[in-house]
Amino acid sequence: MGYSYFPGCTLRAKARGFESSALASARVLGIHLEELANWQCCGATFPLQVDNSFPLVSPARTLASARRMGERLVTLCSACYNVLKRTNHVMRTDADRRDKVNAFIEEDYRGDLEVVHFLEVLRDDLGFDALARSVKVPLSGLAAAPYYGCLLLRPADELAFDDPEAPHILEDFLSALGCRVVDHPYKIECCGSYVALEPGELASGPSRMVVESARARGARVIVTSCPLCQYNLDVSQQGAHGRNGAGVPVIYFTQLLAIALGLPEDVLGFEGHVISPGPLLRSIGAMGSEATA
Amino acid sequence: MRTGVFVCWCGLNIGGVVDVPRVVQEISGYPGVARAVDYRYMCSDPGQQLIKDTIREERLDSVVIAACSPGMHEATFQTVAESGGVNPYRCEIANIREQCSWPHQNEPGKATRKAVELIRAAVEKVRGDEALSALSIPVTRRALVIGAGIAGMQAALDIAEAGHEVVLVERLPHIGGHMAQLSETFPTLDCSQCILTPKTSEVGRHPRIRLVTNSEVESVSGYVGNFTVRIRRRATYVNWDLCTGCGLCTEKCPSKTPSAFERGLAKEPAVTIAFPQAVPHKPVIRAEACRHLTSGKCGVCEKACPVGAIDFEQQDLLLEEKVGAIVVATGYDLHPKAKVGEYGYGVYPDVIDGLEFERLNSASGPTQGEIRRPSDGKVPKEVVFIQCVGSRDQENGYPYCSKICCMYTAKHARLYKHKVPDGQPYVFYMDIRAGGKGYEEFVQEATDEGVLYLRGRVARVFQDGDRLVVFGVDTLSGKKVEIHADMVVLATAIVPASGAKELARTLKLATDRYGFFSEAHPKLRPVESLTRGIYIAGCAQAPKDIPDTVTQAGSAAAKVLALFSAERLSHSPTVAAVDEELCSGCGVCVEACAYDARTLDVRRRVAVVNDVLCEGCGTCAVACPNGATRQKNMARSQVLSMIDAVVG
Amino acid sequence: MKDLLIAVGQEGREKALSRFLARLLETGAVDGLVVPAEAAPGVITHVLAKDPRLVERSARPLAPVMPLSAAQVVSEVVRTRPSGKVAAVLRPCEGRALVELMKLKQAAPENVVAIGIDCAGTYDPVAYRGAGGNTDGLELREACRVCLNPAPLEDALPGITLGFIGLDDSEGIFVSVHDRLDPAVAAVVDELGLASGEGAGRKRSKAVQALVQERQGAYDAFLNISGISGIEAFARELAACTGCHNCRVACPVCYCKECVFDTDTFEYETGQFLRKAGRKGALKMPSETVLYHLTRMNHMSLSCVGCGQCEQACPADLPLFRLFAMASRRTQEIFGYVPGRSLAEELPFTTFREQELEPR
Amino acid sequence: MVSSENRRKLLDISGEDVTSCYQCGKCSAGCAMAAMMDLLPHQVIRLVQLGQVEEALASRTIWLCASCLACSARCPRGVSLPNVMESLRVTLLRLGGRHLDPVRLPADVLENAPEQALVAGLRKYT
Repeated sequence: MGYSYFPGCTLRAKARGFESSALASARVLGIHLEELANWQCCGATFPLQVDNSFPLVSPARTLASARRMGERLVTLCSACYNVLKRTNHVMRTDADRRDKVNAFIEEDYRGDLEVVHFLEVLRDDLGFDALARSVKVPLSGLAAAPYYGCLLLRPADELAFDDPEAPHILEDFLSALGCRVVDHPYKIECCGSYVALEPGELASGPSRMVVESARARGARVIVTSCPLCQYNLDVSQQGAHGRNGAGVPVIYFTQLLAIALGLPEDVLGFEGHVISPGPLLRSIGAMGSEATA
Repeated sequence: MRTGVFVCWCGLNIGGVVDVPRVVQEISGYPGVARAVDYRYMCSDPGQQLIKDTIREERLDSVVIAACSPGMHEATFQTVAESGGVNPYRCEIANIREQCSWPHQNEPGKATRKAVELIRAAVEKVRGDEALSALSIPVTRRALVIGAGIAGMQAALDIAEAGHEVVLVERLPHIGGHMAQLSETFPTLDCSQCILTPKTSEVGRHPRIRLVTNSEVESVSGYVGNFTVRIRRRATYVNWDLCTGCGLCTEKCPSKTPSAFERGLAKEPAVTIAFPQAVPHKPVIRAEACRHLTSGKCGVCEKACPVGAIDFEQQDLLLEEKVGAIVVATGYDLHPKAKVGEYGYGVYPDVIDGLEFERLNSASGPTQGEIRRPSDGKVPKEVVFIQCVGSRDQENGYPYCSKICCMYTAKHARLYKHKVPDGQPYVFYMDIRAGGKGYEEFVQEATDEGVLYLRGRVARVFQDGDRLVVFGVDTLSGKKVEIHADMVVLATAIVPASGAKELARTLKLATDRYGFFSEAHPKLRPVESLTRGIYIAGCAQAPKDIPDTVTQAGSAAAKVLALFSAERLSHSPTVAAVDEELCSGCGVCVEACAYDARTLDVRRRVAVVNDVLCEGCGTCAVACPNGATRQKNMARSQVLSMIDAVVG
Repeated sequence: MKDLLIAVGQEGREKALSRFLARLLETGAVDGLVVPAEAAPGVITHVLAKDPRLVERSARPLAPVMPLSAAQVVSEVVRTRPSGKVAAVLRPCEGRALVELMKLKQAAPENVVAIGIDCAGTYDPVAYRGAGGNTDGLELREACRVCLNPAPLEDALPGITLGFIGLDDSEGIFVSVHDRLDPAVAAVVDELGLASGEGAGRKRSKAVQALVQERQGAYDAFLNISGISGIEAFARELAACTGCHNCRVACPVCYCKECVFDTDTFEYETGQFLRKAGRKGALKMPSETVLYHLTRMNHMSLSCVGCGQCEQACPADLPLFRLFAMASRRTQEIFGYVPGRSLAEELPFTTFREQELEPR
Repeated sequence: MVSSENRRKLLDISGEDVTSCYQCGKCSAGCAMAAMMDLLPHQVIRLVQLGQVEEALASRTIWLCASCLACSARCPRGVSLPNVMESLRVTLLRLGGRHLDPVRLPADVLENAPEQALVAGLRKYT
């Protein structure tokens, strides 16, 4: 299984563990991810102005160069997935904007690339059954709450990722790893996103609701695929539950995957968490006691 | 050839744009025109008199009326021509309103020229018109009513009472439709069964109503006055002639599955009579639930039956009926559960729809009329009612208003309050549409009784422990509202009954984009379909409440009775005809005909027209390569001279 | 499909074919055979043969002229329901035209055993006759030079296909037997004990493909250079039309018992003629010749098989084949319709599909 | 003052014709940020319908919208509210102002927030 692969900025900086755990897992699973040459930032948010196509330039350039490498481009980060897939939709369906953007990047790209999320690769190409068979360290007993946020699900007609009101791909994934899935109603609610930059911790309200809804239902870990969700949910627990206190760690789905595949702990990259996942994972025997946390 | 041309001003509709006197002047000299006159309103009594007088004075043999669309007044003017002594099929209409003055109102000069050309073409056409006489067809004075809900029953009773036989076909084993499921009815809160059972039992015992339940119409052929209908009566596996309706079989049956009549809120045996007042009061075996029919085992009912009525070998029965008119009253269904994900409809047991709430309320329902929620049987203390679920939602449902939800939600909230006085009903609404006798007062009483109305839609419903969290809004206060409820009742959209699309195909009836049957005219012919002899009643046409349904059903019956009042019907003679000398028998016309009015005589190798099925649309004449088919009074030579008259 | 091979001896290909055809009559597998025959040197005509000896002697299944489309001949013989079974030797264009006529109920399929045969192209029959049946120095007709169907469409009718394109006499004649071929006829073929023709079949297919590819360019160029566009140009091309209606008589898919142009529809009164003349200053006589061709095009372009018989029949040498090819290519493309491809394929104008006119 | 011209200006930016909104409030009912907003989303849309854009522009709501699309996903009238919110933000930003000064971001945010947050935030706020 070969794909071109777009890491995105955050995975090369604050969310290194997301990428390292994913790449290591992909290798073990026989999924070949070939990094795009000369990729650039997708812009982190899809532009909602129709009178300005400039913000589409960067993602469109990425798509055009990915198209030269193959037919499918894989992303890990929810935001990159959202921006690239929506841009691709514009390039496929909106002739005016397509021409404008193509003229600027000197390409003739027509949206004939398929942007897929790594979760979709695991589900559709590898198969969750096959994934379950590859598990070396079953995470049985780990009560894990999936958290989708917005960027994977909406707009549903463009992304067609999962049922926008009742998604289940993360649940199926977690089940395959042997987790006990904790369903909770806030899994599709927004974490506050970039409002995190606003002074006064405005985004922490929604994030706290998400964490609380998972925690109250017995979740011991929250699983996401978005660095910004990870940050917002994690930071919202500062103080109240305290560092290493009763908080619920928020981790990337690929980190759980790497653990379940029995990969060395140095690929996990659990640095910089407010609520460290280490103690929890050690307590269930999923991580050795010397691991860095 | 002496043609009179009558140009109508239609007040300012035509006269305000077209220079009528000039038109009259120009057309006066056209070959064959004996006289041209204008009048302010040609359709008025004096206008009609003018036509008749002119026919006599000028000894006219044909007339051209330049006025509005023939759809509007062709019949009027044909009658006038006939009473003046001109064959009605030598009366032609030049449409100088819809096709001239209206679309060209900013170009009066050109409009005037076009009016002249249109009239010239009509004069050319009338020149070639034959004097025809209407075709006469016999009428079978017997009606078919499809669907035995309140609409179908009412129509059947009205027709039968007037002395004609009715075949009443119902898909379910019993009659009564959705009304049989309702607990009380608005705005009077009288018991639905109490007002329904007099009707069902009257239908059941009426000597002129042939009740065919557990059956569906499979095919329809023929035409107004002369339909042949094939009906499939599905096997009931119970010989109803022997069955006494004692109910022993249903008591003994060990296979219990969810009941459709109870909307899945209760289970019923595989051999069942849906509800105590059911007519006919005879059980059917639901094959998919029956152990004997699925696995060959069991057979308890057969042993229990004291009269030996159980018949596992029973087969479907095909019946053929001849009828003269058809009333379609197939009713409605509710918006499918799978489509309202954000409310957890179909996922959370305590999120139910309006009909489920009716069953909870009903004395014969699963809770004997006590309001107990499905999940755990507890009496809910906080109940949220949500209106417009799927209705007025072009993006995720249907853009139309389902019309009855405002009223039945008010009824639900009030009934709940009556039964659970310390409970709190909330109603999320967008607008309250309570136009109807006593309706607004009914809704006002709901608020008086403590129902809290919140103006806004709900975004999400989710389960939290044993409660349901409702994310709503009250747009009047501008506040987001969160309610922790014990039960949520959705007023889901009314959609056409399942199978309506297939029936429409069988009957060759048009449906609107949602699948409701289309009426011939939304205002003036609301119960007629576009096919003569087929009428529509009740929710098959659009969502409506019981009074409107009964009214429309009566109206459909009246139309049927009007049709039956004559021995024979007349049919327009302007149909297609085949010149057998020219016909090559290629059959292209047979394929082209939308009305099944053409067949191929294989032996003589020529096409044949069934006059009474022919609607005179002309498609066959166009499809026929060499003019072997011609349209009476629309011959090729007529068309060519009409074209010449326009371009020349 | 079963692929076989008829060996060709000293007597040559045409005789080998004739013997094969005669065999069908001899065994009584069919009641008659429609085949070209030589009436006099250079004079070819279709015959409905009953006597196998006559077939062996004078049948010319490979005659390089087509005075009349066999489709018309067959239609005349088998218009009514079965009362006899007729085999017919059909060039690809003739076979395709026959399928169209069958759709229009002008020939009963159950009466026909189609014997499709590869076509090397045909010459103008008058010139051929003039040369006494000698083709030296003659040029194939234009329709044949750009023909994209030199081989029969084997699936169209359940018959036999005889092929020789790409095969020389020493290799024999390729025979393909349809799975649903009439059992009586199939039995005759079985009795002959023919060798397998798989190798020859492959060779022939390749040769057919190459030939079509070669002609595709010629065909496109032919349509492009014509450059006829718009009603004026169209009328100009047809200006020399004398209104003889020979094209209609020669057209294999023009099937009306009596043409609308022969009916009183176009019998104008003198006054009408004068009015028409008055409108334009002068009226070309005979009148309505352009309308006649447009009407024929309207009726027939979907079924047009490109045989060029219209042009061959025209005494005024109008470029009718070219005009019809231009129109029919467009209309047939719109509906994705290939005339004569299959009996099951409905005529586009007898069916309605919601998206049928949307660009594909 | 009611102004249709203001409404049309926003339409050019957002591509969203808000006239179809019938104020059912489903957007507000499901908005995760509503608790912090001074105007609920449907009220902002109402102001835009009326062309009373000044009031909408002065509202905190437009900066609190996180473009999560929960509203537009469920809107019965197909209005993309996030586009409208963006058009309001852009109206102010294109005047040269910025809502957020990067250099004044708290140190812990600059240190810990993922790059995605900074890029997205600066795109929306400057």
